[in-house]
Amino acid sequence: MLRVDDVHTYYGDSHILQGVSLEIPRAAIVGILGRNGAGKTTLVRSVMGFTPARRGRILFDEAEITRLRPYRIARLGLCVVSQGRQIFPSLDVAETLAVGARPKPDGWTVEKVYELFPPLRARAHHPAGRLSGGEQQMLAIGRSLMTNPSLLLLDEPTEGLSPLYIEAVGHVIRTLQQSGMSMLLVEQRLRFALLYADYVHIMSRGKIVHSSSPQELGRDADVRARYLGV
Amino acid sequence: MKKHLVLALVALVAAVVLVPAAPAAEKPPIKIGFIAPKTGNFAQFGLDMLNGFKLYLSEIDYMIAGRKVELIEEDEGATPANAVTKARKLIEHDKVQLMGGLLMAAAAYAVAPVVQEAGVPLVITVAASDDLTQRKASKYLARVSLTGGEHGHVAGDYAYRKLGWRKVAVIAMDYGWGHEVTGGFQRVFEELGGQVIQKIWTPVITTDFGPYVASLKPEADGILDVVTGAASIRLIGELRKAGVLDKKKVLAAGTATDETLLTALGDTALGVLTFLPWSQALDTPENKRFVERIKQVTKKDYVGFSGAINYGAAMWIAEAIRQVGGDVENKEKFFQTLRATEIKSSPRGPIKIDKYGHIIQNIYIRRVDKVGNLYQNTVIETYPSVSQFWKYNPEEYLKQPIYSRDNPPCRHC
Amino acid sequence: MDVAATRAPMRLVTGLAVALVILAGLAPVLPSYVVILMTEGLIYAIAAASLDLLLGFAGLASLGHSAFFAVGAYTTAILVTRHQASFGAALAASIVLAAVASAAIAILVLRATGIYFMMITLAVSLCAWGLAYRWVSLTGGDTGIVGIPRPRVPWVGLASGTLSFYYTVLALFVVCLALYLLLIWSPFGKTLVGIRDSESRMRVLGYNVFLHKAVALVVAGAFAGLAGSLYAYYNGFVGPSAVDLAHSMQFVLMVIVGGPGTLVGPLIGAFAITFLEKMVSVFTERWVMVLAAAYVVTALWAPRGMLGLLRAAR
Amino acid sequence: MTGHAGDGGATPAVQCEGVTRWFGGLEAVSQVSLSLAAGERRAIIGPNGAGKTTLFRLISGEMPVTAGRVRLFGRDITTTPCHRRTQLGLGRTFQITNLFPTLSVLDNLVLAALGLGRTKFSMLRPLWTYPEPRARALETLDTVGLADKRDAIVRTLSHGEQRQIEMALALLTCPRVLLLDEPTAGLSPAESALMTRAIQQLDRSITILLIEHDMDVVFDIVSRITVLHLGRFFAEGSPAEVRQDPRVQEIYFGAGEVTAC
Amino acid sequence: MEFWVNQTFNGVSYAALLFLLGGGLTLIFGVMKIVNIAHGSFYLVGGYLGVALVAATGNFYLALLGAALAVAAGGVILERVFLRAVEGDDLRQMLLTMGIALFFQDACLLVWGGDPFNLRGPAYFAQSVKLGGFTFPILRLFMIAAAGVLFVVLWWFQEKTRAGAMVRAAIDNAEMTEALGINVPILKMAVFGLGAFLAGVAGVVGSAFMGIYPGLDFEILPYAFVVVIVGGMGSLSGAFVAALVLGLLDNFGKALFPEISYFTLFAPMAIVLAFRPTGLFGRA
Repeated sequence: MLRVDDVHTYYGDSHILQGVSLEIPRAAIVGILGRNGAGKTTLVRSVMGFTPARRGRILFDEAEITRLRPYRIARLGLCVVSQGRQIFPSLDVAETLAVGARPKPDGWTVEKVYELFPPLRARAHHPAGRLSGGEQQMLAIGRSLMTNPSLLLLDEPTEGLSPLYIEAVGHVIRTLQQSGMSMLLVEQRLRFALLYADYVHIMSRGKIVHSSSPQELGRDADVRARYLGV
Repeated sequence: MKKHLVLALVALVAAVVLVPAAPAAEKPPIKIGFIAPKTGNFAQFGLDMLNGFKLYLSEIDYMIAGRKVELIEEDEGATPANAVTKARKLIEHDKVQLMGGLLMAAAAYAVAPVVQEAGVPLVITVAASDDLTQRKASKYLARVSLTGGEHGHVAGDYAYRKLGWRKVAVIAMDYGWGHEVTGGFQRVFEELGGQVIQKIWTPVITTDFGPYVASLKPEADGILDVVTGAASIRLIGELRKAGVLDKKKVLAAGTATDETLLTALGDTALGVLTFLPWSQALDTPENKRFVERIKQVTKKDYVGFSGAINYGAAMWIAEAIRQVGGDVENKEKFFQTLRATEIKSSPRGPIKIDKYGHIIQNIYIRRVDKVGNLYQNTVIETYPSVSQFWKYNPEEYLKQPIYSRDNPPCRHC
Repeated sequence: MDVAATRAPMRLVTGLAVALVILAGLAPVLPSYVVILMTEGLIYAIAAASLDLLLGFAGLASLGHSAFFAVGAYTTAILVTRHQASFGAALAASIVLAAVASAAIAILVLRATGIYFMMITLAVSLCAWGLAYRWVSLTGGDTGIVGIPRPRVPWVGLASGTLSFYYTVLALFVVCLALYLLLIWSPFGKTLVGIRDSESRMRVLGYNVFLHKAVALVVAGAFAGLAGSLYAYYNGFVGPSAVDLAHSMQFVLMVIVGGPGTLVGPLIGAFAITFLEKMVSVFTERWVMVLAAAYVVTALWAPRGMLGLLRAAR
Repeated sequence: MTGHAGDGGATPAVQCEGVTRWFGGLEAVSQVSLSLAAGERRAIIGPNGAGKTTLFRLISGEMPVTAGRVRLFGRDITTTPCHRRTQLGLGRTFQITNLFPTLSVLDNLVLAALGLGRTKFSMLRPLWTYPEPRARALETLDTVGLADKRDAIVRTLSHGEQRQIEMALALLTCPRVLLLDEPTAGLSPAESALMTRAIQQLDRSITILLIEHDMDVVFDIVSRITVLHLGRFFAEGSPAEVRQDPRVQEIYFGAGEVTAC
Repeated sequence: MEFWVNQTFNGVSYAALLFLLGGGLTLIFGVMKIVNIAHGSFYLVGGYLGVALVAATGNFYLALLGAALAVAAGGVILERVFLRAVEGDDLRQMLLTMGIALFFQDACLLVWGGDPFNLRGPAYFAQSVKLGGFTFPILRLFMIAAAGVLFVVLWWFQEKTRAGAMVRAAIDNAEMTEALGINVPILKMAVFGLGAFLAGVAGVVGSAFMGIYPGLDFEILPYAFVVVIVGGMGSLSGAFVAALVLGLLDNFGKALFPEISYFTLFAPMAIVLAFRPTGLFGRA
């Protein structure tokens, strides 16, 4: 579904991604683990087109998207749930869900999002900026679902959430996967990633340094210690 | 980097040195520098000035007393500082024998000392500030345009004697021209027995005259309006809309209904009275001929005041050069002749110069009328040969401070 | 003393010295109008470089710089025409008063940052213009103050007023340039760059960021006052146009066109814009178009200003 | 380092009393009280969004408190501006690297070395003629092992190197109390170990308050841990106690397993 | 009584003009974060085109629409060809828009000459209505109506339509908005065009009110800035309130204390900014 092929990305002069390659099969969840500054978010930004790769190629459904503008990439069926949620404070919940909606037969609707996240329904006409952290995260995911993506990039979706909400997010991820959606799951919480990902990569200093099934990584204390400090 | 700098400098030097390549004639041309705005807010005034000035020169084929005349035009833009720089260029680089032009009073004040120091005759063809030829008069300066004070005097006399006003409200722009016209008006009007009961000073950039018009005192017999340029359109429009023009007469400083504004003013200005040393509708052979000729140049129905007075200025300068037989190099003689030169008939009438360097000329009272499809400033009264000192003794007049916001003070406000 | 650290500055000083020698040596053989414009260029260069201390170094894009320039100009005009002040006294008073004015304004404007700083300084500039226009007894209103004689500085063997004044300005320019260089190399100069890069870090390092910015405004204001004083002498008069928004914009444009944060860039920018306006207008009525094109071209193709372009070309 | 010895056991180095901070309607830090003895090394932990960094900003004075008081060695500094607190001996590093990106490494350090002196207002002498701040900067540069990078522009350095400079800048302000906001964030295990050792080896008189996710780092450095959760004080104790506390495990580690990376 | 009614009415109508001037600029500010110095030029070109179109068609409303659309089209082209190239660099944007402004200033002088024009509206613009003993000029009523209608339409568009939500989203976070598949580059172009459209409307209405002449572009620019800054950048409601407050303040200031006419607009701006550096309704 998504192929990232030897991607190099720079911020100004600094070389952040130094040759990253990975693939996401259809309806699979691929986890990316790594410390702060390893380049996880930059990878997401490169895929989404915010910070286009300077070298290498990114293919989505066999079409090259390396240097497309983000909105073109989004319209092909990618969407991102950014780190820090990036809520629009000037919009209320209903508006946030509607603003980027790209309806599809049998696709996501506002109603379905409310079913998935009941607290949002009660808050439909509250400004998004006044929601709690967990509600904002639901809204961020809901907003992305409304574009009916086939691939969702989740950048630390559990950051700053209480255990209850973390569990809810996990549940949502599972539901989405069952509906056939592919996901790139960037996480700092090892346990969370191991629980939901079908395959995991560990990044360090802009490179993928380890790739395995979550079970293998769960067994490999050495790798965990070396790259994740666990 | 240094190489680039040097190259750039060399290129600049070459450009300046090569341009005024003078033809090697036995008698070099007479160089006249002319400073007028060709860009910025006042560009059209400047272009009109040049049109008028050059029209006369072209009528005499740029030849005076057997010498070619070379006119060097410089753009003062919208800032007086530019005028100074350009004046220095004309003096030091082009070595002009006479300098003309200057629209804004500030530019004229700024340029005068520079020209004076260089001993080059300066003929101001528009800038109107009183003191240029009064308390700050300088030896090499002559002015063939107008002053605010002289116009105010005429208006004060006319308002009291002919219009029968006794109480007047003034709305005037808050700068030299406004202060001086108002001051002159107030002095003559109040000496005759009238009262100025209100003076409203409006900033030069005023987008909305509504608040001022609404606060005009209703007991005034008439309104003196000293607002010029595009702002005049707003003020007169506002006076019309607020109904003031239907109830009262408005006497306005001439350029408030300058011919170049008449289209924009349209019907709103009908009946407004103004005072100025010229009108396009002035019915003399010289003027009719001038109007016809300048229309061929500008291709417009309306001829601006600044074009007309600059045509006259060129006539007068040329006459002086003729009288010295083209010997402009003899500065003192040339300048004395210049000041002594008289013209019996120009588009605006006769021209002569008083001993302070200012023009003595007719001032006309005009009324905005519509004749056919066109508007005009119909001349309804002529004040002949008006001096900048009105009927006062010049020495005593000059002992008083210049007209300003509070001089004369508003005793009846 | 760190020898390595002095290498780049020494190169810069050498380069500037060569440029100054050229500026000084060429003047007598150049047409006088070019010398006149070079004088103006030098005055604007002092002002533009002072703005660069704020805009390029401390990251404070001020649209109100002409206010301090004008304080200097009016101070000189008033002292010279009404109190027969000497050149030195007028200069000193202009510098001091401009500095005092900046200190007062600093308190008002320094809470705002970024675009809001630009806008509040714009408001200051507009109010200053209103003051210059309205406070007639002090400023002479719209006609301003005229009749400021050129300072009499006896330069050996120089008869021409133009040339003599040019060397006077050049000498003061050299002094300013030296002070500017010392300033940007000094500890204080570095603190300004630090503030531009990260105010929050500067605070936790123990810097009173507000005070440093205020001092920068005062210093820049003092230099602008000096330039304003010279401007008064140069033109022989001062009017409200010295304070208007266009003038403030012009300083900012000089800095941007030359290259902000470089000190040398604004000097080039000042010369470039002065000559573009006053030299091109001798040849074509459409000089405004030429200036417009120059701005657009610089904005599009010289992201770091003319100095950046020159550096890239090397 | 010229850190003062502790002012005796009686006066706490840092004392927060009911410190509270509102952002609009959101209570980011609520009624937090804590007290650090001079020379104590304490960690603050808690999940993201617990208010740790906000608390740091309130202590350092980057942000005013909505309510409560902050004391430094007994002195009430609640309304003291940030830069004055630094002069009183409060140093701080940032979680997200906060350096002077367009300046060289040496200039970064020199700026830090100048912060507390009078020299910073000097305008008429080039910086390179001042031997003292330069010497201090170079000395610190040596200790963090970046001497060969001194003329590199900071923007071009690697993340690890920038974290080291982050630390060096704080140390150059001669702090008696040091607030370290995730000093090992994004470092490799080897770099992280180096950083941990460097912190361990700091003058014992420096009081340290540390935000850190890496539990190994925390255990190596501190003797006590304060846990924040949703802006509130949650628990406090020795590392072992906190690790055993099931409530802490519940909120922080997720159920059961230590997973912080 | 008459004084207060008249002056309030004048103030409100002046506020209408200020809102027309500043409304477009605040939209551009909010979405594009640029100091658009060419905004006054849009006004100027709009005014001149309006004059030309009234002369050609004889219909004021046709001219209003035509001129505003033409200016909007010009704005769109400028955004696409020039401004996009300097995105995110406010100093270069300033330099660029200054260049554009100078170009239009000179081009207008070249095309229309320097004589002032007065845009001739329908005949009833010159008349007044009498209501309860007070006289209200119809032109001023029209200005109030135009500003009121435009504000309501824009407010409705921004607050109640999906496109408006997109604009607000882009003001809040352009990157995230684009990640939702919204074509932010086109959105910016459209908003710039809308801003230019409003400036064009202001130019035509303004020219009917106060005439048009060279240099007006830079004369009105500070007024537009004042409205935007006091109201808070990007806030339409802020611009509306700011225009109203400033219009009344300026009007009563001038009527009651003509001595301080020079400061009635800009001193409030400086004071507001000194205490609320992001304007009345602005967010940092």
